[in-house]
Amino acid sequence: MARIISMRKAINEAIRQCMEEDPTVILLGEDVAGGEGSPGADDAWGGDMGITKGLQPQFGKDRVMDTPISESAIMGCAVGAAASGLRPIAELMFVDFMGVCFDQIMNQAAKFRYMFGGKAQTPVVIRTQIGAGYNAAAQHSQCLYPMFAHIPGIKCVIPSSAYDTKGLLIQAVRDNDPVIFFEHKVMYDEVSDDVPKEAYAIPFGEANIVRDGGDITIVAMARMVHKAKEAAEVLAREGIECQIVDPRTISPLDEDTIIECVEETGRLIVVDEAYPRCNMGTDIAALAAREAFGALKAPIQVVSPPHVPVPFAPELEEAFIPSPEKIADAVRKTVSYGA
Amino acid sequence: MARIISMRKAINEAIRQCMEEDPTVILLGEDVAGGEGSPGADDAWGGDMGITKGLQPQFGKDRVMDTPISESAIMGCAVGAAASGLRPIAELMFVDFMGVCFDQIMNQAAKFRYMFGGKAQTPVVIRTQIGAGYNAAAQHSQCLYPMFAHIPGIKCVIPSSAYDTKGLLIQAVRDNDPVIFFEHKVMYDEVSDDVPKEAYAIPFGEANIVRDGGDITIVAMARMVHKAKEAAEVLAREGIECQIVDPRTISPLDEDTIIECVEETGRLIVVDEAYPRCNMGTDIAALAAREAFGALKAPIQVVSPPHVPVPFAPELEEAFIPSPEKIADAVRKTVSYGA
Amino acid sequence: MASGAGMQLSRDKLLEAYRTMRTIRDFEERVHDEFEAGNLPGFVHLYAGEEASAVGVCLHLDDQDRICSTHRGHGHCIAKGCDVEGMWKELWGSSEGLCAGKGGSMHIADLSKGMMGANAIVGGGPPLAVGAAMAAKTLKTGKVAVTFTGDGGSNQGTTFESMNFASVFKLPVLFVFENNGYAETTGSGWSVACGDIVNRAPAFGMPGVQVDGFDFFAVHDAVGEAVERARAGEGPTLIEVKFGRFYGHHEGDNQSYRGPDEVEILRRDHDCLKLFRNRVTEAGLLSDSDLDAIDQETADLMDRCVEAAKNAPRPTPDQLTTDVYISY
Amino acid sequence: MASGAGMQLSRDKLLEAYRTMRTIRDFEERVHDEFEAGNLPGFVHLYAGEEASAVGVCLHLDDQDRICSTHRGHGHCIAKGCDVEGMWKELWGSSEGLCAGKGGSMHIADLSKGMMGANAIVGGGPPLAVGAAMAAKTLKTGKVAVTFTGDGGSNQGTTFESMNFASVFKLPVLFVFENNGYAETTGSGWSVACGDIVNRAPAFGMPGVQVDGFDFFAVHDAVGEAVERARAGEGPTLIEVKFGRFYGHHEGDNQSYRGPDEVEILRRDHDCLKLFRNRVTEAGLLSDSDLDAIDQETADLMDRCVEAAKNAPRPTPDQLTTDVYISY
Ligand SMILES: Cc1ncc(C[n+]2csc(CCOP(=O)(O)OP(=O)(O)O)c2C)c(N)n1
Ligand SMILES: Cc1ncc(C[n+]2csc(CCOP(=O)(O)OP(=O)(O)O)c2C)c(N)n1
Ligand SMILES: [Mg+2]
Ligand SMILES: [Mg+2]
Repeated sequence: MARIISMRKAINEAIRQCMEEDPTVILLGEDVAGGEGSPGADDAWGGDMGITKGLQPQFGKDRVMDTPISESAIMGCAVGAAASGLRPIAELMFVDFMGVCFDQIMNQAAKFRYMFGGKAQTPVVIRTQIGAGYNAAAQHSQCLYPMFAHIPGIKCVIPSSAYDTKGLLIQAVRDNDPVIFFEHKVMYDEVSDDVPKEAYAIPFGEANIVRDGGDITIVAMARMVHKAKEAAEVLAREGIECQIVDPRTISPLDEDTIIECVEETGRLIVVDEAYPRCNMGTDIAALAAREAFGALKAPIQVVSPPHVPVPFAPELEEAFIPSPEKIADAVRKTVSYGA
Repeated sequence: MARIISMRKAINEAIRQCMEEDPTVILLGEDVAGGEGSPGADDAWGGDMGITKGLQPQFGKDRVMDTPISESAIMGCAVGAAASGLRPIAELMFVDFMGVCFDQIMNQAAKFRYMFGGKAQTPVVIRTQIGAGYNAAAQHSQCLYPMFAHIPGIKCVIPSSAYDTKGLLIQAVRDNDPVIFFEHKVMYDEVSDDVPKEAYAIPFGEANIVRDGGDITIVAMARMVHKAKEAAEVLAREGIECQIVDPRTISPLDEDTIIECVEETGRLIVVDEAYPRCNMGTDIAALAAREAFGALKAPIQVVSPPHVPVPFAPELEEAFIPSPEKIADAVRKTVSYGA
Repeated sequence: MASGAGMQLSRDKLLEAYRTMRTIRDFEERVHDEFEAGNLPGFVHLYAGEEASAVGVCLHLDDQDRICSTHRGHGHCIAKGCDVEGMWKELWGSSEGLCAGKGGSMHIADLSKGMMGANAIVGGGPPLAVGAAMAAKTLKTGKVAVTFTGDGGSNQGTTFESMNFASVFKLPVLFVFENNGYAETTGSGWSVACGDIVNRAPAFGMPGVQVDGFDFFAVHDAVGEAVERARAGEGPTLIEVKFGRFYGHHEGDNQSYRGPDEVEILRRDHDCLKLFRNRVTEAGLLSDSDLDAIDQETADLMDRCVEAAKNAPRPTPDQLTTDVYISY
Repeated sequence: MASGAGMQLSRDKLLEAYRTMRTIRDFEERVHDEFEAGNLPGFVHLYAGEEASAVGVCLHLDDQDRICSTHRGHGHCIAKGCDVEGMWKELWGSSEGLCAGKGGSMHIADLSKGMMGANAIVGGGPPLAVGAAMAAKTLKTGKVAVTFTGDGGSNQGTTFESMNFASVFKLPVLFVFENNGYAETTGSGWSVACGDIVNRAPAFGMPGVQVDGFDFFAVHDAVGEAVERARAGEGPTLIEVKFGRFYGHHEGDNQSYRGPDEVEILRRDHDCLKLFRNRVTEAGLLSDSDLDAIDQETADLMDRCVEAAKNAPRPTPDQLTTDVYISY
């Protein structure tokens, strides 16, 4: 029987089950419970979006910790603890804040194993919110995951369904490498689907073919998977069948599946909510232009926002985010190329 | 008559001339003069690589300032001062240190103008060292410029000759937007060429065709331009003529020139010393796969290091850096495609 | 505690102080209403209750002095002289907003007024204020910079660095810590390991002073001295302003982490507007009718502004890509 | 100044302390020579002159206690028990090096010895040590973490944050600031706005102590107390160790920023090895011949190690891509 839960619930459940199964898992971040050092209730918020609510009452303050606003210390604490026997889940409230703590991720966690000749193991998970859609403007709406994918030594997960979210987050916690887990803030409540109750892990580096279709391959991530699906519905009515591929993890990236798909359909567009330069769109387009060139029947389009910060006004933000209409236009252009 | 000077000298001269022509230009960074608060000589180092030597004696301590090791404060000081009437040149000693100060670049400098509705002007220049080649290992050898190119609102300059260095740096200082100026540490002394004595500016967004050739277009940046040239010499003897394009600025990127070149030759490889995922190689490959698809006769190869941190041992570092041999191989493969 | 210099302000200055504090309060109360009514997009953080800080500071500053603000920036904006109608339009996302609708509540700014921006990055402002102070010092303008930071933001590395940096260069900058007891839900007595933020001043070689933030005069006096020192080239000062906020962290906050009756007591006994009124009327400096007139004035102003904002033009899609660069 | 507890160390411990300090000194002097001879790749920063700090600290620690080091990490490595031959091979870039030749001088580490790595990011270590201490606290191991930071690194935001964070959670961690007077060329009296780093302890709600870093016993005693407090769950301590380095910032440094005869005077009057020898022989705890024997031993060790490193296998190109991930 279907058990439909939201991405919000899937995350909470995944963390809860990981903490139940492994006493070395701890959770830390600003207001992840809420109320530390305050006169009123504990677990007041359960994270700024309420995602981790209920975990502190269950696991106690030694395992679920509010922190000062000191992202470098939070990240470093998690990374250093991971290299010392724990499996911390640290929250970077919004990915936009990486600018005050990226060193601990990029130069420490990511490089320990290599720099130390294979001797270190750093099983840390960093959960962070991405994406536009809440009129939160330039410093709370970015995606930025391409910058993380750029760095060798970390893994990057970017789920699009509640099912994937749970399985990938459990895998992230069990994984022995540092993992950055990107959660699109708008999807917490926007996305719900069928999720098993018991714990399960989805392996990294395995793309999911979300929709079948023989005319064109659309690679999309996170919220863009849903925008692509909307576009595909419209296009299907026009007789264009889109195949939609969700890589689920962008580092590692399931190159084989993407290449196979493009070889089947001969056409590719990539939809990426991140800024357009050096993003996953270009990364995947370059992959196809290298490995599936012979099969390509049309130019590869990347549908991304323009090269601008995220604006505040709702009208502008909407124009910023790739829409089903823009995706459909790109598909039509690609499918009709040369015709 | 030729006036051959090194990139090292070109930078020093550009800064000197900018400071002479504009009293609002200041220079700050760790040890940029050297000796502040120490008992011995001032201007002891002139920067950790000696690049800014002689500037403090000429312009005084009010305009050339050593700082504490506080990169966020250094960057913020420069950015805030730029928004308040100065034209600071701040040094981020190695780009690898961006992890402790990126917020001031990415979320402040880059976004002021947009967030503030066009009202801010932030003419700051951040000079920083990139690149491998000195056995400085994982935390002092990275390129990372793709992460900066990803961010809207900043400009990214990455010169390959002393001539370009001087002209682009002067442009950077005169420019009214925030500019990040990437200097490859190995090139300071490795590269010398003919540089006019007087001040001149090279506009941003204008690629340079470094070598003519009809068989294939190689887009390369910074030190890779020289590696590509070496490869081209070898290939010329085999009868393969390479055209080499140096974008000089990667944000803005001279897309038109790149597209035109690819349309001429029908073949493209991109050489990028940065990590392979979401780098300039993929950015430019994606551009061509979108805009010059019809002209392409072969898959687009990107020659980059593997997805690994920069190793210490000389043998490994050499294997990390794209070499003329690897470039030549990629060219041969591309030129013989389908044949 | 007893305020000296502030009480000697001219009648005009006293009126201005009250008018500005009242404007902020009315602005925030109205934002609360409009947000609740679903009229305002985005995240908003209200400054109500903290007005004596912004105004006690900014009354010492002119348009060339600069401030850096936080996510809780409306009060600082108004105190620094930003156009209130422009602010309303900005919150509404209009293209006529102070930032053309691109910034919103968390990025509101007006450089021509010396307001260098709200900042949605906690700890984002202090390094920038250091820069503004560096410009003032280099250009010998005699101007100062002030950065407002919360108790939570006091624990951010960028903030610490900035204090040391400013002190090393003896920059004309004030580090004003608005300690309202909470960073979101987290108590400042817990997150600031040394208890009071003022205890950090010696670590950065600068004088520190703690003031009652409900008392406009206390803030005004302490800041006056610090500004004087800064203008005289004697370097930075740390000022901790202690008080509480009347609303939640942001609109929508359940506030369950707060003590029972906490807000009621604040509003009853620690309202800077009431305290100001009592002080100046008791001292015979201003009359109740002077102040009542201002109350009416600011109430009317809000009505006008909200009306204007509701009818203000919306941004058009082409504006999405403008004003990223000056040239590109 | 007078040292109590340290002087009561067992004969074995005293011999160990001297042997370790001497090993570090010989290591560094030899690195200096080999670098000058062009045998060593990369950047190297020598610890000579500072041995009493690493050893005075690490003598309190076992393999499960953890340290985080800096770019100037050789001394910390040796004091924490890393294999000296493995270190030499690492500096030489051999695949038999402690880090398989991938790390080099600035990234040398051995987690099995509790040495969490040199760190080429100034301020990179403190957050990590906080993490190690968090692990010790959570797992209730009774172990401690120590982070070594320079005077320059004391101004890094990450360092400040870590101190506050550790204090808030009462973590078993020591913040040892090795104040050698310079950050590269920049004087610490200038860059640390409060003069002495120890003055920062109150800002982070922890005790602070300043010690003479040329005096092994002074360091050892102060650290002993701090380690005890940490193990007892009483939280972090800041320790400022004041001394000077015998060499330049890195090899190749012209050192023109230093005072005349500064290094000569250091070597003559402030050599921790000489001071240690005088103290223990005068107190009749060890004899000159005990110590001479160690001198010979460490000299021989260096010869053997350098010979081994010179002949050690080189990495092969396939190793470029190994050990990035455990699985990918
Ligand atoms: C770098 C960063 N970390 C975290 C946040 C999320 N955040 C926004 S406001 C806030 C609390 C700030 O508390 P405080 O500094 O005391 O200011 P107050 O809200 O009380 O005025 C937090 C954690 C942020 N915006 N930026
Ligand atoms: C984040 C960062 N900034 C700057 C540097 C360059 N750098 C390396 S060592 C050093 C000086 C460090 O001084 P100090 O902390 O006093 O340590 P010491 O060298 O004296 O042992 C600097 C500036 C760096 N490696 N990392
Ligand atoms: Mg607060
Ligand atoms: Mg030092």
